[in-house]
Amino acid sequence: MARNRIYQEEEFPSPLVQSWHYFRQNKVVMFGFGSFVFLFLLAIFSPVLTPYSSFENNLDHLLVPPAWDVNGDVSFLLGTDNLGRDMLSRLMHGASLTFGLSFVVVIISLLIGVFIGSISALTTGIKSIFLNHFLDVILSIPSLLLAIIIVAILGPGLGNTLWAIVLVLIPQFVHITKNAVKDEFSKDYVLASRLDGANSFRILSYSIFPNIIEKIIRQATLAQSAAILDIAALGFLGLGAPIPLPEWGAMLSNGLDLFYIAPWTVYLPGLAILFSVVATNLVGEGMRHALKQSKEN
Amino acid sequence: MNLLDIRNLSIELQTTNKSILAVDHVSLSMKEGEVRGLVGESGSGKSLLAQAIIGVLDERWHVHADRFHWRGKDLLRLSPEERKSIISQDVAMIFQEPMSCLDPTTTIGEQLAEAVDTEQLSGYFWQKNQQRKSAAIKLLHKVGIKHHDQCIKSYPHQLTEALCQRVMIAMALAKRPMLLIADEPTAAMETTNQGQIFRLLASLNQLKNMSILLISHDLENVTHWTNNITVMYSGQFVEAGTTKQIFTEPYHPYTRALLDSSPKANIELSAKSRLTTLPGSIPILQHLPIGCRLGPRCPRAQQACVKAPKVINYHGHQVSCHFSLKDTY
Amino acid sequence: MLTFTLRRINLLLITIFLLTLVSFSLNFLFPGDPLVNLSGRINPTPEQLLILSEQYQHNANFFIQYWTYLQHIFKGELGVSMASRLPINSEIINLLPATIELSMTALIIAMCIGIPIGFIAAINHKKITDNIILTIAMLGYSVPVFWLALVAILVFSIQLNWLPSAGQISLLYEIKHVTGIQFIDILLSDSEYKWQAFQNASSHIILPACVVALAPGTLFIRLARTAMLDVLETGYIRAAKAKGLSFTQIIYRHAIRNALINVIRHVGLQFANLMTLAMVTEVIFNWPGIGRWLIESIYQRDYTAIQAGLLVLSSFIFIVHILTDFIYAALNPLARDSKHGT
Amino acid sequence: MNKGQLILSLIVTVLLVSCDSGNSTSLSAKSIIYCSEGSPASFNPQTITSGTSIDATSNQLYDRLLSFNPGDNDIKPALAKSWHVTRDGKMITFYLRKNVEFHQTEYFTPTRTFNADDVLFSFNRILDQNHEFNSVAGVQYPFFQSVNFSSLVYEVEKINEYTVRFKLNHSDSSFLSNLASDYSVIISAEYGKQLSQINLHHNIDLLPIGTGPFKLKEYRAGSFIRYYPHENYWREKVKIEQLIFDITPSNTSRLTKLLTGACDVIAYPIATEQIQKYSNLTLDAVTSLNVGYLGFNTQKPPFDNKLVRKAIAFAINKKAIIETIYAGKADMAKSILPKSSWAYDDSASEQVYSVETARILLHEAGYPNGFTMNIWAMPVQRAYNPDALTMAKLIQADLQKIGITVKIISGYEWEVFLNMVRLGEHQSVLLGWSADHPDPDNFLTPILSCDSAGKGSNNTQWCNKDFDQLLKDALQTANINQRKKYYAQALAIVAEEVPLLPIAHSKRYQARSTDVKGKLLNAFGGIDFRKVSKN
Repeated sequence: MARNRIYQEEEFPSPLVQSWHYFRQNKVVMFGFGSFVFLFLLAIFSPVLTPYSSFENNLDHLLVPPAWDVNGDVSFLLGTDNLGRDMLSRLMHGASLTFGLSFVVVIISLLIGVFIGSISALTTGIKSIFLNHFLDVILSIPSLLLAIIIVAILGPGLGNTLWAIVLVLIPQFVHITKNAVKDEFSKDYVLASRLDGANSFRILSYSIFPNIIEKIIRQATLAQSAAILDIAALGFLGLGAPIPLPEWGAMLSNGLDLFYIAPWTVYLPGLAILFSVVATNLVGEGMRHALKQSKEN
Repeated sequence: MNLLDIRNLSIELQTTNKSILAVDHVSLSMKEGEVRGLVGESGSGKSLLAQAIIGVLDERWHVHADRFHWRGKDLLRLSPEERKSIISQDVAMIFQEPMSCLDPTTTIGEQLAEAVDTEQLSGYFWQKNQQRKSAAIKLLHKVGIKHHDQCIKSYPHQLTEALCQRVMIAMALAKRPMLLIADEPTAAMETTNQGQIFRLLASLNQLKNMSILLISHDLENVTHWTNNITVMYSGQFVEAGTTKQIFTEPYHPYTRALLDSSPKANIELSAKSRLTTLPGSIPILQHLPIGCRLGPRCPRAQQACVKAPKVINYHGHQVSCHFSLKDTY
Repeated sequence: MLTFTLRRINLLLITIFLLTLVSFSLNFLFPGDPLVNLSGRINPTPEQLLILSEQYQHNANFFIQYWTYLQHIFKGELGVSMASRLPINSEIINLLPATIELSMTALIIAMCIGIPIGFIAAINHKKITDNIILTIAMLGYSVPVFWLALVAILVFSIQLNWLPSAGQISLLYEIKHVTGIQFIDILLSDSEYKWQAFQNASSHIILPACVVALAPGTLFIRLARTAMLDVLETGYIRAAKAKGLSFTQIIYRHAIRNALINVIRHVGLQFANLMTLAMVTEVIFNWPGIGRWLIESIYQRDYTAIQAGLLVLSSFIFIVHILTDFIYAALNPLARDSKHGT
Repeated sequence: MNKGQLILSLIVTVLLVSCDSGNSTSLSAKSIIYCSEGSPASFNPQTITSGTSIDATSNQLYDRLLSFNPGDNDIKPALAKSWHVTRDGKMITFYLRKNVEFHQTEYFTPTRTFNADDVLFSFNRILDQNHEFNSVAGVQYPFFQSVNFSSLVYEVEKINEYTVRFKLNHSDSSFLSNLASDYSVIISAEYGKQLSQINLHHNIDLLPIGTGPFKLKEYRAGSFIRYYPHENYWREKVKIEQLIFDITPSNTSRLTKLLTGACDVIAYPIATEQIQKYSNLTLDAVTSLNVGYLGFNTQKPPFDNKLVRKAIAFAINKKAIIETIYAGKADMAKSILPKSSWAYDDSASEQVYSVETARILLHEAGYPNGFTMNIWAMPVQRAYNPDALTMAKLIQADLQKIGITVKIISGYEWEVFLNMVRLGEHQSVLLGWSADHPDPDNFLTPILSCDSAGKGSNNTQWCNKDFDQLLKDALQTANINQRKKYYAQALAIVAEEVPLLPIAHSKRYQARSTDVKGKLLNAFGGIDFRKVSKN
């Protein structure tokens, strides 16, 4: 008997599309996402876009205040620092250092962390107990302290800072992947495909990853805001980016001595960090919200 | 006089882009000393209805009714606070999963004592604590828990499900309610425990003349313990009548189908034959059919079913169907 | 409760063991000769090195070396600082209390302000108050702490001149170092300016503690909000409503306690974060704590100090971790009895 | 509920804070807090050269036999009432002041007043290799080594209780100035004896006993020094009850502390123009004989090559540095000697800025493609270099133009930095020198002589016999014109060899609250709180 379709046709979009649908609905989150994309593009194209070199000293224009100040100069929109370098150019260049590198750092640690995490989720017994405890220990050490220790071992410098932050972030990804994979593994659909004869690797790649990818992406946004703050903090403490590089934290610490004469050298990098972290957090927050909603319905 | 008289109660769920009518014009009435069963598949809005009566739905749910009388008082004319105080004074409810309805961080004794009505206590405030405690112990005795000492000191997770349900009943009894709403009180219980709980409820009904609204998805089980039954389907009123009427001469195709699907009720069923079931499943809230919601599944459905049927009363046996089975008997 | 305690103590021991192992392996990871690093001198004499090599069994195998290292740690010998040439354990004893004072004050501020605000937000879920609180919380944990500290100094110290900008107490007051926790020391001292000193110390701790508290505080807002929302949706709250308790009664008797328990579970994890913030804040506020000392040790390449600082700080964090577990267990009957600790 | 108690106690605390009573102002009126830029390495100026340590110790804790007259920098009596120099300049007799008391502290109670034994003890410690206090805890005497004190002084002789005689191997025209400098302090022989009995010799430099206006009450490393006045001080009594050195290495923190009133006086202020805008603050400036320079480690390649050093000298735009770092307020250095020194030679040729010449020289030296080097930038502010880090950045940019990549090293604590530089860890270093007395020898000998190379203040490790000989010759004659000639020749050698590149001579600045009265800064040496008072 041919049955009429009485219910409206149900279209079930994939989880990611569904999340994106919910994600798009929140205006604030979309603003954050826009800022995130803006920063991302800035990070890639800043060398082409900067009006001035961010290293060249311009000794004729020392400590010019931002353009809106009475003494400001329109050609230096955000003013200059104590060596006459254009703040705008430096901040733009800084976007690729602080923000861009944090992105790279997160990607690297995500790949390594997810790999270790999924392997460790499949192991049991003494190995997994040891790994658990070891992760607990690493997670109990403050991330900045850990990064500082690693920088102390490797020596200061931007590259070493990045490796340190990668190493710090890996355990978090391992932790979240391991828990997520374990949770999924205990679910019935995994049992079903196991009964179908799928091996662990197949289950991981076909059944589990599509279901935990959102969790991992969310952790990645958290990790990125932490990475931005850590890169900046290490730069601020003088352990990160070497001197002429306009990393935002390092710029801020450079401006420290000028705090009372040229406050913009302190405010602007700080605001830049704040802006990028807020953008990242908004994206993460929106993603969390979208996930929650798509789960509820 | 009717204890409770509800006409055309609707419950709407307000979501971001649309509103869903989860309970659609349901009427319900209760007499004093009556045990009424409220039956329907899971998701048919029974629990919602109960929670709407007791007033514990949160603000996402909007409740309307044409009439909402409690012992002759029109509750709709009262302010929410007054309504709440009257209801909470006279109506008590026990929930599906007793374990999750007890605060896990507070001892049973404290939670019981909290439920004891202050007005029932006499004496000075320093005596009250002691009185509360003894009242709590008495309540435990009433529901058949004899080892009250241990029970009072326990936390909910240390007790069994059945004990928790007894505690819930004890708590419900603390106010000496006129009406007890039992929302699937035996949902996750062993059969032996189920019997105990039902017997306890029955004895309460007989000894204290307490009305009980027994909510269940199991029509057959309910018939043992109730005088009257109301059947719901997908948020709509289906049929109401005495247990006998419903059990022997159901007028609504849905009730018929429910009975047919139960091997015990279906005495004529020949051995090894199939149980009759309705095709399809209960619709999800987002995609409710218009008119009679049973329509798409109903074996007797016709074009008229796209309109919601009116309730027809045959000597107290109410049915809501365009093509009732009355004539087939 | 006994099994719970034993499990926690077991966990603590294993963790401390792993921490010492990490710290010990730093010996080999740090640049430079481990013995020279231990000597606390830039150019130690061969005799000194020989003595050290003897003390730390440097020529023996790995396990014996580790064992001697452990023995030294349990004797409280953490080596000599290269920068100040003082024994590190005495430096840490001097500095750690200041850090404890700052971080604990910050923790208390963060909890006392963050948790109630989170509850308020949850109670006003999806209303304007909730949105405002959420926005502030979002900004709060996005602010880089060093920048916040600078702005706080500029506003509250320089422009408004309300609060001092640096140090634990004005150096005018001569307080004897007994416990290292300034407030206790002041109360123990017999200075004629005791109460002025107390006020002074209080005014000194407010600004750094608030700066440290901001990010964890906003996290507590979010945690408390989520916990409260979860609790408000549970069956027992509905049951309590059905019982006829008023909204305030429900909040005070049932909701707060259950939500609080869920928040406290996270305090331990937040504490590590808080310590990180405290380290940076100590630098800016000239707080004589272990964080500032540790960061300065990195500038000096004072590896022995870094190693010891890592060990002490992480153990401290872990002990706080375990303590919050105990508090959680004391409040939550479920956790106490469960055979498998969380 | 304990949360309620917590909130209550917080409120109480806040209330307590807000109702600050007036009593504390009386305490602050009797105390001076000086925000210094670093920790002292030792409490005995004999053993150090860093200005930070001198500031913290020399004038506060100790007296010298002689001192400088603040007005004209003439030598005037101090612990020595008067002195007599023989005609050949080889014997100097000091007649000592009576009834000068040493500090009485928790760790030492003097039983006698200052006498000749203390002078002998103080100087024999430096001179006599076998003296029991000579190498306590591995100390050295960098200043005395740099002026070759032990080969100069043949003997210190006690004539009677209050008379001592210095016998010199040869005459030395800077000898009296050296004795008046901040390093030549008098320490207590009796204290030394006490320490040697309890076998705690190293305490002599850690728990100081002197005759100065203040005595040490408490020192917390890296944090603060608390001094109490010396009750029985032989000169005018000190007017304050406490002197506190608040050790604040961060420039911004020091200024912040001054602005918030946490400090009364701060060393080496930044944002000097800004300070002048505040009515309750004053900015002191004193002309100080100093030079800020870029020193090359002449023992390490590529700076063992004269041409490389010269190339760098040509490549650095000193004028830009003066404008940027010193806000144009310093003199560009032609040579090591500042204009105000009497040996200053105006005719000497000026170092020009020429990138082209630099490139050619670099090519000649065999580095056509440049190389990578490090610059150690001193971590503290000094008069001669208020911001070494920024200066290093400018030099970094300058040298980039001739293909040299510069790594800037900073962050070390001051004393550690000096120590590392002394050990020759650096390739080049931004440092400087403040004169301890007006004699030009005090510029040349400490920073460039062979004797101070590697152990004293000569961080270039440069040793040139001809140069040393000229300095020695200059010291042995009392004829000013003759000396000028010798120094001009010596400076010519320096200009040719370029072991260091002099950059600027600047004033020393200090900012204080207007409440603080009295002169604090001297043209030479450290800060002096003896006459300070507060309203």
